[in-house]
Amino acid sequence: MLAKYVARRFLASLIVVLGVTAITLALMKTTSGSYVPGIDLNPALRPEDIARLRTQLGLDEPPQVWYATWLWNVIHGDFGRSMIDGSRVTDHIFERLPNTLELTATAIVIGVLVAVPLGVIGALRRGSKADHGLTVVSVAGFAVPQFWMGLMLILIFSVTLEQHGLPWLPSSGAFSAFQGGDLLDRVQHLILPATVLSFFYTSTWSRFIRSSMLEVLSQDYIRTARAKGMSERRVVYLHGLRNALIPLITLIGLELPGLVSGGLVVEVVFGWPGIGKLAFERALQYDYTTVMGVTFFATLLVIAGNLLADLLYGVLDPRIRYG
Amino acid sequence: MSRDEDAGDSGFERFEHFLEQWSRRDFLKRTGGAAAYVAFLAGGVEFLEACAGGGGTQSATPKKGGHVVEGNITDIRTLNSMLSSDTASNQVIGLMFDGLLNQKKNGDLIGAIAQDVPKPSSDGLTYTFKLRDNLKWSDGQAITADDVKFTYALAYDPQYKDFASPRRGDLSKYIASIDTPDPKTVVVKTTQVYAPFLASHGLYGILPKHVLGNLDGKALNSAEFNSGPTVVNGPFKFKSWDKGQQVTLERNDSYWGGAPYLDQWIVKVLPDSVALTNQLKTGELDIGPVDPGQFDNLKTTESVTTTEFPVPTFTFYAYNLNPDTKAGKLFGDKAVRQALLFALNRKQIVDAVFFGHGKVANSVEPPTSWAYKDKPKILYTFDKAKAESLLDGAGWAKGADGIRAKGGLKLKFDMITNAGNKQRESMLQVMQQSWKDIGVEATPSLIQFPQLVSQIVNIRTFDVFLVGFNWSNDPDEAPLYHSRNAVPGGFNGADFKNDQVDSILDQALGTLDKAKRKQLYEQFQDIMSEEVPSPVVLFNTGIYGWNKRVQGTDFGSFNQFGNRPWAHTVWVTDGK
Amino acid sequence: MPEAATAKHLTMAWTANDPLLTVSDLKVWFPVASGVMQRTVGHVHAVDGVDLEIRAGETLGLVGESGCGKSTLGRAAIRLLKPTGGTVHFKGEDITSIRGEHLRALRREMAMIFQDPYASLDPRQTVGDIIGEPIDVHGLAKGKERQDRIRELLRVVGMNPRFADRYPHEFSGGQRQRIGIARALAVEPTFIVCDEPISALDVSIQAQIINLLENLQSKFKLTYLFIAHDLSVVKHISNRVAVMYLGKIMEVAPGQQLYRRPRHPYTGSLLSAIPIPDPKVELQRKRLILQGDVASPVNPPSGCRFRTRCPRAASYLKGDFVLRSGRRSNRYFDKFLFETDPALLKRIGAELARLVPAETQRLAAPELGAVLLGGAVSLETGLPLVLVRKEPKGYGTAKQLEGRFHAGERVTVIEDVVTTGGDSLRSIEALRAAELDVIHLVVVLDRGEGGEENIREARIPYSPLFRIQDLPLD
Amino acid sequence: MTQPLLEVSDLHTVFSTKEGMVKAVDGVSFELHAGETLGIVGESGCGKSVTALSIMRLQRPGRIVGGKVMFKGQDLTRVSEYEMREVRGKEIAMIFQDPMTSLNPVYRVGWQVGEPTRLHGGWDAKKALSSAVTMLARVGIPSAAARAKDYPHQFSGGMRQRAMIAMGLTTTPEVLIADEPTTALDVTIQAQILDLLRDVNREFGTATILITHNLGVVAGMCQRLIVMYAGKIVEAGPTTDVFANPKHPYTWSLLRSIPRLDAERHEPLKPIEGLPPNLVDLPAGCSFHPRCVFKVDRCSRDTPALLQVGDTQRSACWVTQSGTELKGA
Repeated sequence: MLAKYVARRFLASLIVVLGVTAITLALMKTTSGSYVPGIDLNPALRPEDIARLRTQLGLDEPPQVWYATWLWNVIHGDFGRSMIDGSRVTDHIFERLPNTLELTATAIVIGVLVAVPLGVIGALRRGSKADHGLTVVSVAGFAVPQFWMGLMLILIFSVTLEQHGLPWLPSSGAFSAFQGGDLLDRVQHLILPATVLSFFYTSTWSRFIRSSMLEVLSQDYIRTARAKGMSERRVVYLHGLRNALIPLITLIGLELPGLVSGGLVVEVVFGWPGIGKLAFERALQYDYTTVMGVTFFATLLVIAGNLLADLLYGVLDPRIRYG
Repeated sequence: MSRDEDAGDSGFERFEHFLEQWSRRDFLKRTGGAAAYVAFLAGGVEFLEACAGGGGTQSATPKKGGHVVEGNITDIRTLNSMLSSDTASNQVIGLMFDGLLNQKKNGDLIGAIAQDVPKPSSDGLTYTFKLRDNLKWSDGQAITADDVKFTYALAYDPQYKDFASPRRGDLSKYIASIDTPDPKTVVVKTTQVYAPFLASHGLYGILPKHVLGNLDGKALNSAEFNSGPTVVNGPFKFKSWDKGQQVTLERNDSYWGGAPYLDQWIVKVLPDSVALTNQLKTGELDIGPVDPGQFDNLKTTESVTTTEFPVPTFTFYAYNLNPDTKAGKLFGDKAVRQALLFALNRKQIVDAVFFGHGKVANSVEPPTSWAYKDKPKILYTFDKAKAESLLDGAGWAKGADGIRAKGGLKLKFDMITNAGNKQRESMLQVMQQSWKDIGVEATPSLIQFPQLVSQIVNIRTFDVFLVGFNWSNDPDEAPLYHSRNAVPGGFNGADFKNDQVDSILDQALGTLDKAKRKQLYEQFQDIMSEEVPSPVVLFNTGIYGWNKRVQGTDFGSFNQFGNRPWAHTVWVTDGK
Repeated sequence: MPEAATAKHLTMAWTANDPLLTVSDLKVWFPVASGVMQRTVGHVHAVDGVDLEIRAGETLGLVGESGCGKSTLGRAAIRLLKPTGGTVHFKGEDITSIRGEHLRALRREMAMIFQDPYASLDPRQTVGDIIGEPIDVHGLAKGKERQDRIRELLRVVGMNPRFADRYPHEFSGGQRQRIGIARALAVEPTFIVCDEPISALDVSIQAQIINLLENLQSKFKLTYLFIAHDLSVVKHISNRVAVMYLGKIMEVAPGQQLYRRPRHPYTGSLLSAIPIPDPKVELQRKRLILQGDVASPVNPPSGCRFRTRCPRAASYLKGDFVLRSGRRSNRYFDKFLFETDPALLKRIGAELARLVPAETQRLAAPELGAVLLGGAVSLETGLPLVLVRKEPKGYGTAKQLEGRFHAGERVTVIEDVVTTGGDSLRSIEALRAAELDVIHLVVVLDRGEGGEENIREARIPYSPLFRIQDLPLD
Repeated sequence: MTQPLLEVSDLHTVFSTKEGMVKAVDGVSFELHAGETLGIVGESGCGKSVTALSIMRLQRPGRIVGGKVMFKGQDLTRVSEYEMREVRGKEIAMIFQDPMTSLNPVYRVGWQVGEPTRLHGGWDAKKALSSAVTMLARVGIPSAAARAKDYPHQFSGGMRQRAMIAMGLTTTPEVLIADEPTTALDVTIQAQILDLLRDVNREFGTATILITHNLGVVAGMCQRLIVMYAGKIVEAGPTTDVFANPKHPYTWSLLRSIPRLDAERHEPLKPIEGLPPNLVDLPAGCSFHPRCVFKVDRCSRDTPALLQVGDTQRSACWVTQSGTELKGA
């Protein structure tokens, strides 16, 4: 039953993947003009060079032909090569993926660990100072742009601290350039970007948990639980929280595409060598193949994320069954 | 002069472009930038001069060991010298691969694996390179003339036509044959006399035939070697490449110039110039290019030394001279072109937009060029009255709306540049204001970089565009100004066609007589100062900063990114 | 009430003596979609073959538990829903699939009052707008005339005409229901479907609305289909009551008769379940408590829909075995099986004929006896058996075997449900004593009670299955 | 009379709303004796549910502002929250109107039914579950051991209400408060549940407070009856007496306004005119007087107390207290 469900979802997803990649290509095509990726204002380049490159890259074909070719190759497992550097798109993706996973997973874990207690406190002490404080933090999380917060953290924790001779945190990259890469070093590099990213998650999710918790606490079964004579703590955490968490799963599932895009700003600001940064840079360089590859991959992740959320939903909420 | 340098500007642009999408610089400009500007006006010039002297080696005794971390703000694309066309890649490749020749910071060519810069044969068609003795690849194999021939064959031999070298166009045009009479001699025959040949094509890193020789063109495109060269001939060997983050290199003990002092040279990719500057301050970086906007940020840091030097880069705007366009009808009038340049306060642009890091341009040749003429026929110092009288004299009279017109044609046009480049955006604003003052209505508009490129090389419906251009050491400027490059795909987007200029440029390329060339190019600069089809606003400068523990660097106009004949003599005082 | 021209068009062949509304074999199925592609995997058989007549001027009550399809039936009857199958005739005209202007004209003849007076009124409209909307839609009045109509309607439902400018939230539930009724009356309909009009109201208010509806009916000669789950209310207001269960009508009867003599076990159970607000009565009532829950309308039980909960079906075979006679009184059965469905009788007869050996000369049926004997001759004529109802007189003795048998006749014994087989053995014994040759036994077996073993002991060939699949026995 | 099991005296519970203070329970007093079933009848908003919740001290966000709830010698309105928890679910159990939402959707039924014994008896999970299964079987859940592993959504409405009852009974409480236990159920299921409650009362001897708006349900279930209107008790007495001879006009009118299934003839109903009162803005005097067909002048001035009227009943009505019989016009 489940396998069938997954399979059906997968088929439906294919349509989504096709749509998204086609739109991506169309967007790039309409904004790129006659620009040839990798071509810069370079006096050594002559018109015939550009023409040759266009042909080599297949850019003189109509977009639909290019797309069909690309799709055909993808179906055969070939995502093609970057138009900028000629290396395999899949290599690019899989080289960057661990970094992105490291950052996003950390941020999500921190986000959940912080957001859940905050949201519960906000719901239980609705209208209190703590609740108002939480609201302010949440609004800040929405309002403060990630890049700004990132820069501020860099300014404070890298530059200023260092200037005062205090212990400071590295501001870019996933590990130290020289003799870096051990666990402690990586963790040090992870702190700032993960903080920014998880702050964003926390502010969204804590708010969400709060309202979800409030709704759950007004449910009849909570009254039933109280009528059984259990402590408020037990009521909240045993009977309330699990129900309140169910919708959060969807939200987190929807963040999975953040593996590619959600952390983009953070990746760019902190020079984190992840997929988001790759996609962003390559999009600006009109590296069609890489962008299409990443898009394809990202779309798959979105779908996988949704599916995973649905399945998790089923684990947490016995009312959901797949058929 | 090296042609593999010439994509440098665009790398820089890229960084500007993508970075500024996030308008973080906007923010910085508003906060730090404004303060820095004020500080600069209050006496930055003196400071600038005080800083500019650095760059020489110290007299202390070099020590072996240690490492440097060099920063860059553009990602590295490839490590194959014959595939690379961008600064960031060339910078790393240059540390691993030597070419036949190398370049001093003033642009003079010197021998690298070739003993010397060869004298061309009397007919100007043959160059005979003698390789040094005891040249060895890092795996112990001898470097021979076959390696050189193999490397160049990749870009001119039809056998390798599938190999996506950006140099194929030029090399296949100019190279007639390469012979290797003995393992230490390379004889290159060119198809025609081509003056920039050595400067443009003599510096490519030589690739090991014994590693790559059995691959065909297609396979070479995707060889593992391109992202992890196993064998090198330069001062540093490849160790690892963490994509998107850094390339780690280590000492090549068998380097012909002597083993480098440093154990490791790491090139790290940073998000932007702000991060780069910050890391220079924190010591996470040892070396890195400094953005003019960040210069003041760095000057308070005691541990960092900077040097500033002219670079073969300029920023120019171009008029659309195509007589079939409306703009062409305006700009076809030389008086208009000249008047507009007179009306532009370029000193103000250099100071306000580039924080003083740049030089008002008098010529179309960059000052780094040996053919540079500082005072060509017409000097366009800011002179509003002159501009107005020129226009008045040409019959462009101010209308009721304050805009000049002639024969029903209003002196009114659009200006484009790439969105996201704050410096250029500001420049357009200054231009708009300056020209408004003389009764010309110029409207700035911003488009995406690829569209700007398309406008310049293909579409050409613009009125005026503003962009930067990066040159090699050779004074040839045919790409921008020769009429044959006015065809679609060429860079002569202004559609400048001048028979005299064409003839001078052709002659200058066709002779190896440097004195004659210099004289021709001076003539060229005079004509251009009169014609001003696409006036150069300013010559940019480069700034490099490094931690004081780093010794033995010698950054300059042509040793900025790629060519660093001194790389193996860099050392660190603390040995770390 | 004045008749519009369009309404006259609808009344051509119909005379006031005919049923106002006739529903025949009406089916309304809703697709059950599943999965991402929302493929239809089944249907909710909300209404599954209903025959009903509503006479002009009467109130037909429709009761049933939640989910039985009564609201759907109500909506389909006035074409707010398109039926999946069957026909609806209104004033003699087939309105099952009319559309467009025709349907719009019909809308003037019919109206609906909804259950939830909170949800069915647009909170942003004034009361006047709400009532005025159908007037506008049908272009019945304009300007001052329209205002007068609205005020008149409010007065008719017992509200202050000045309330026309107020908003629904300013009113209590009962008042809102009055507004809803006024809106329904605005088109001057002849037929109104009242869908649970009082169940959302406070107890003390319900009577107000019931009385209002009754008054309006006599005043405007309205015909009601009154849908509710509360049988007391339905019985009070209705002339006749239809009892619905799982998409089918179980029984239709005048309210009083339904209460006194329910003909269907479900009706009986329903009546028994409804508490009577009188402790004296209540404490002495015999309760007939149904077990279990209503089956799923997606996959309704074969045979009688009610069989899964029927106290009388409890001892019978599950699944396909549907034919049964009463060990106890089975009037409901008689009525519904033998009087209302001759087609079914034919099928049963045909099935019997197939199972009975050709050499049988007569049929004997100790249990079905009363039912079967009259038609038992059919084998000789080769015609299907025609079953004639006769009251059974007792249990399990040969005394029941009426009719004239001759010694030596070859007889097949038919018995409806065999539990232990004891009755059958006794019957056979008696028949043999009468020197009849019992050559075959046709039995419907009850599972697991050992009946089959006992029958085997009689050493007579038997057909153990009386298999009539999926008989629509309700 | 024996000592009552539960004695509510002069209970006041208020809610703050935007429109003002609502006296949801306004001076309610009654007794519950061991083993009896007491009905509390009234329309929505009359305060019957809040009364029940106040006994359990689950009336939040309302506040108990006066009165006592004496249970086993202690005043439940004053005991600590900790002590109250020991009463809830252990000595007084409560079941609610909507069985669809009263069970936690994410836990198995058996787990939830066994929870009170884990909480109060300190039983381990296994023991609690086996007691839950026993109790589920006891309340008529077929194959209880298997069904205990089901989640609430796999139960029908009737089964959920059975499970709720089972949950209340696991700790063998002395009082069971059933707040509209059948309102959300179909009549045939209602009959099942009422039957079950009768059984429970008989077998466990659990005193039951049955809150409902359905007079028929009370008639068949309760020995004694309380009628509430606008936060107050307007009439109380043995069920048979109240039905036979109501001593408050509200009760009297209510009984005449509802159709009876066993009515022999079609007689027009006699509705109570007017609307139920707004609790924020109650009429002066007797809250029922604007709708009352028997009202006298005094009714709109003074609020009547709940006093003995006749042998067995108490009523809060100036008319009946003055000896007037209620007779229909």
